[in-house]
Amino acid sequence: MTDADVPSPDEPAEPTPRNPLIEALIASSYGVTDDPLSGSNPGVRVPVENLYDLLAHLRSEPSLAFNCLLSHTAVDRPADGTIELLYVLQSLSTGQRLLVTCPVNRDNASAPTVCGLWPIAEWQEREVFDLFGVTYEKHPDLRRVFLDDDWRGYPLRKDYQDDFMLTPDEPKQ
Amino acid sequence: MTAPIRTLDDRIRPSDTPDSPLDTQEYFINMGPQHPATHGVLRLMLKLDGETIREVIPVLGYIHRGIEKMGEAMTYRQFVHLTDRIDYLSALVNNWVVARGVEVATGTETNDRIEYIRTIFAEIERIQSHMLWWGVLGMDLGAFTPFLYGFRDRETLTDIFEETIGCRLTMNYIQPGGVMHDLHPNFVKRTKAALAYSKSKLHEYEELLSGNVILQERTRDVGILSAEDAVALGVTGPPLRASGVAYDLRKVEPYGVYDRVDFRTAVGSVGDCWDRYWVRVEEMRQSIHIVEQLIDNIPEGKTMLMKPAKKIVIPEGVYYNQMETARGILGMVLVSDGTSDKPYRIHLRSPNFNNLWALDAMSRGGRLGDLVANVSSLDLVVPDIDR
Amino acid sequence: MSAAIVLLTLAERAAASLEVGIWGTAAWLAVAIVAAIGSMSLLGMALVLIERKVAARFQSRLGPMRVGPHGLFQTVADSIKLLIKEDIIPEQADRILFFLAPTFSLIATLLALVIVPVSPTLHLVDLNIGVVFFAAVSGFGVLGILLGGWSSNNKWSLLGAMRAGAQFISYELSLTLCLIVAVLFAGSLQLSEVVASQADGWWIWRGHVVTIVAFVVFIIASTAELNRPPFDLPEAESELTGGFHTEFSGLRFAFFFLAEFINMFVASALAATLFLGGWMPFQVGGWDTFNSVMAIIPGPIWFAGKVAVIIFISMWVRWTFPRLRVDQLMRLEWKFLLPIGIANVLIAAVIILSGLYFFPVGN
Amino acid sequence: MNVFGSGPGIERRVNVANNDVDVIVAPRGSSRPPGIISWFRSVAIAIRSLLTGMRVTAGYLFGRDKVVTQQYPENRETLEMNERFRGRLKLTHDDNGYMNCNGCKFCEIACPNQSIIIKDRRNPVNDKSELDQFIWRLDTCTFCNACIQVCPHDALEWGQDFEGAVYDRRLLVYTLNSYAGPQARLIERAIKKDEQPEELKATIEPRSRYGTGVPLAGDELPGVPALGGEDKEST
Repeated sequence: MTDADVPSPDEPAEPTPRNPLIEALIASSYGVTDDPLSGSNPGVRVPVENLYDLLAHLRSEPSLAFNCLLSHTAVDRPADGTIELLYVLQSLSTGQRLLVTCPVNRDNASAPTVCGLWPIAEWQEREVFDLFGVTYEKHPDLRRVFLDDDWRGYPLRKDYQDDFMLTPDEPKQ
Repeated sequence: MTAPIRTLDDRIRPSDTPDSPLDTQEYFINMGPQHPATHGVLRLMLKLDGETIREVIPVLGYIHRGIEKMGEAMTYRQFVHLTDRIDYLSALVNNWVVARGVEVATGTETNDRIEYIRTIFAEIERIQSHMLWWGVLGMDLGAFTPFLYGFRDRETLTDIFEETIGCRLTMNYIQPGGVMHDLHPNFVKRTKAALAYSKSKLHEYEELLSGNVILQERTRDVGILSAEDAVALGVTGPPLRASGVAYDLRKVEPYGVYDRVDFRTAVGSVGDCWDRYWVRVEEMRQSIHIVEQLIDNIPEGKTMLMKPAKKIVIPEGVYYNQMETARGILGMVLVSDGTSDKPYRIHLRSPNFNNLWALDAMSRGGRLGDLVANVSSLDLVVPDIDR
Repeated sequence: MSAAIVLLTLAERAAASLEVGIWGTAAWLAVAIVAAIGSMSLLGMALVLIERKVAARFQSRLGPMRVGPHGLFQTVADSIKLLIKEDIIPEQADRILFFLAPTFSLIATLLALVIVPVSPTLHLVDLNIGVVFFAAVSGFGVLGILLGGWSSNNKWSLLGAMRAGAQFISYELSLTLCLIVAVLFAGSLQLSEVVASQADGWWIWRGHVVTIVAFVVFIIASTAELNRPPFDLPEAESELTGGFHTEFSGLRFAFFFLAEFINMFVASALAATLFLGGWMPFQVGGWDTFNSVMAIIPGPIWFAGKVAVIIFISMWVRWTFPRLRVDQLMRLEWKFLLPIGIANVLIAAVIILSGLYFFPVGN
Repeated sequence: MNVFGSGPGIERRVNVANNDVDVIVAPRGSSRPPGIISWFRSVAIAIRSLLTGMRVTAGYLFGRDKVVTQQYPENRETLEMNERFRGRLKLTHDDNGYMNCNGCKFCEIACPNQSIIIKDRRNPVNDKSELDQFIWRLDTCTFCNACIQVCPHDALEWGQDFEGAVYDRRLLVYTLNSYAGPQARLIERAIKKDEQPEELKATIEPRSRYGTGVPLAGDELPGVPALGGEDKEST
């Protein structure tokens, strides 16, 4: 349900949205902003409160039909104190692609699971949990996927330290 | 609020009401990490009821090398050689994904010669990957001879790589801004000979395995994956096309010079092992057809447009690009902070990791032998799953 | 092989007569046992080498090439390796059964081997119920595999053993029905008489389609009995990592291995004896000149040639086909081979009663 | 039972993601019509498919010259690697036997695995930086060709030697250069311009293959004596 004809009052003036899809999303009620950093792909940023609703909308709206969650990953940004969750959505019927970025608090990283929308998210979210420590609410099977169950820490966080990590300048023993 | 963090022990519990008319007991059995049919170190926890499969729980991490973390400490050019080692049977396409990601992000235009060379090599690699898969499928189904035939015929194609690149498997050939070496003077001749050889062997494959009644019995209506399930489970590549979704990036989002060649996308209609088998065999034929169209028309030009020793700094942003490997869509998320010549974060959307989880949906209710056929028909490369 | 059988025969005669005294008999028996073991291992090793070489050629390889000229002594080296390997018994295994299982397997093979008629003189034991004996003893071999799978305390092994049980019991039926066809034609259960009855021509072409069908079904069923591809479900290395012998190593594994290959020889020898005339030369009733030319070639060579052809076909099939699934295997037996076998026995009976086969003699 | 056969696929045109795509659909065969004749036919097709497969394998058994196996250690003399084959890393030398490397460390920077460790020194004669030790770690090298690609002096190349297996992993870390001293180009220029060529040549010092002070390069390990300085094997 894109409410393109009902402009939100608190909508900041976007400098030339690149894509009618993004325009429509920004105009909708999910608090979506355009992601200027998403390269050649259309990308949006969404607060975590509206994440599930937005993704559900993207999945179910027939004109969008993002029926394939190609990839779900995260980017650790310690400077901002956030971990950005990144959803790469692809529609196999329209061929459109959309990058959805959602920053979550780094210290208490948690997001709603989207397993119900795309079953593959179950394992992609497990990977993000394993490597970034983002916990997913109502996830059916939240456990580590690559590392051992008793592994400490989340290796892809920028501040991760381990006994056997190498520094690039020092040849390993 | 947050879901409880679980362990593998929580996961392996017999179901309360076994779905069987007889008074049977379910049991768990470890298939792998050292098992002949799992091609490496894939571990599957199987919940079995007799020979019938109730659930397949993949357990990963036996070859997790943290390539994404290692990539954060390497320059873009250095990172390319690590991608050889994820899906080693599609090493060149993996290289290409990184190369194109960097080229798109820095706005570098490549010339036709580079794109021709890349496309030809990618297709030759697809053929050799499928040949190896064909042999391995034969071995998994109990026929050892196809295994050796597949490996034997693949040699003629890896010889092409060795002549031009110097390596046979992990090649580090396609680089940001071009390719590492120009073509060897014998390349065209050797490739044509190898393609003619492969064609004759494909006919033999048909006779030896495709038409065989036992193979047909083992693959038809086994491991059916419907189109809806395949899309929802993020399955890509030949398994997705075998389910009837003709989604091939080479057609839908052409890269390289795929938009200049004529080829057909092989698709299935049911999504069983037979369709997956046939789609791959047909892809070998189509790939030969693609290379045949390109091999005589390679234009002249430089093969490396960026100075190898020069730093590559990418403007800040999140870049995503994807390509069709022999196993599915390989995507790369490249995050740059705009200052360093190293990626801030690099994520590889590996086709095998996403295809693997369809195994449970395919195999439930089947026999142990069907599971082996399913694993084989997905053509999993375990280092690509674990990265 | 044949020399060893002669020795064994002599030892048996000596033991029976006891004329050389108790120590002499014991010495003879020791020689006979060594000869038996030696001949069995030699036969097994030769078959393994042949299998590897033939398989290699099917797969455009060379096969073993390192030990001896063209790898002639490869299996000898392998046997020595297996003999001196550590004998691993899993901690949780049932030790007694684990020890018995490979022994049972080998004993069953040994028992079946003694009734094989190589030539009129080289016939170790000519039981008057030879065919029944074979059927009984080949059933005994399953016990070794079942025990092996059970005693290993390994789920893969158990799965393999259960598959073996189901498979062998099923295919035993077809095998026995084919034996019955041969017995009906020959009119005797004694193997020497079965061979003698084919003096005017082998049953495979004297008995119309019936014996051909029986022969083919016999080959299929015996391949399943021998647990060779495409019916190698009990071991199925790509499914069960080795099946019933997953946990066996060293000498115990060698026993299973040896038993499997000698069984192949025994089954081929039986097929040659029952349907291809055993050591009988190729004879056509009434064509005396032709028959006398054929008779110049000695019996053991005829026998060896026939066995070699059957073993070759078995290898050819093994290195070409994929494996069946377990339910398909059962379907093949109960829905195809068994009905065909029963119908075949009935038709055979009708043919024999009406004397419709070629060159009926003495009936 | 189906009527089998893996014939050619069915060609069709479908619309995927707003593109018209030519597809070729996998053949499914047709299910067997009821009746005993079709049953026999399907059995005949099945048997024929098995015999076709057996013909293929028999073709290899009886066909001549189908063996592709090479007898490797025996064919060492005739074995030729491709010219671009990536064997062991080598330093190139000019016609007089002087190396082309000047220790500029481009390769060390380009190496993704820190497999190259370069120690340089300052030449007292011409006061230029030059190579002291070029230490290559074969054990961590991935043969990615990056060092050769970036080398500005073409001082590195791949050897054709692929038999790198050793029993002691310390043997895998060694010094590539046999001497420490100025680059070939500098010696040549010194000779041409007559700028103390003999003094320059006199600064050349031999470098042993092992025992270089780099961890693992032939050093003493607990309970294991150090390797000697001489070559343990040919390059």
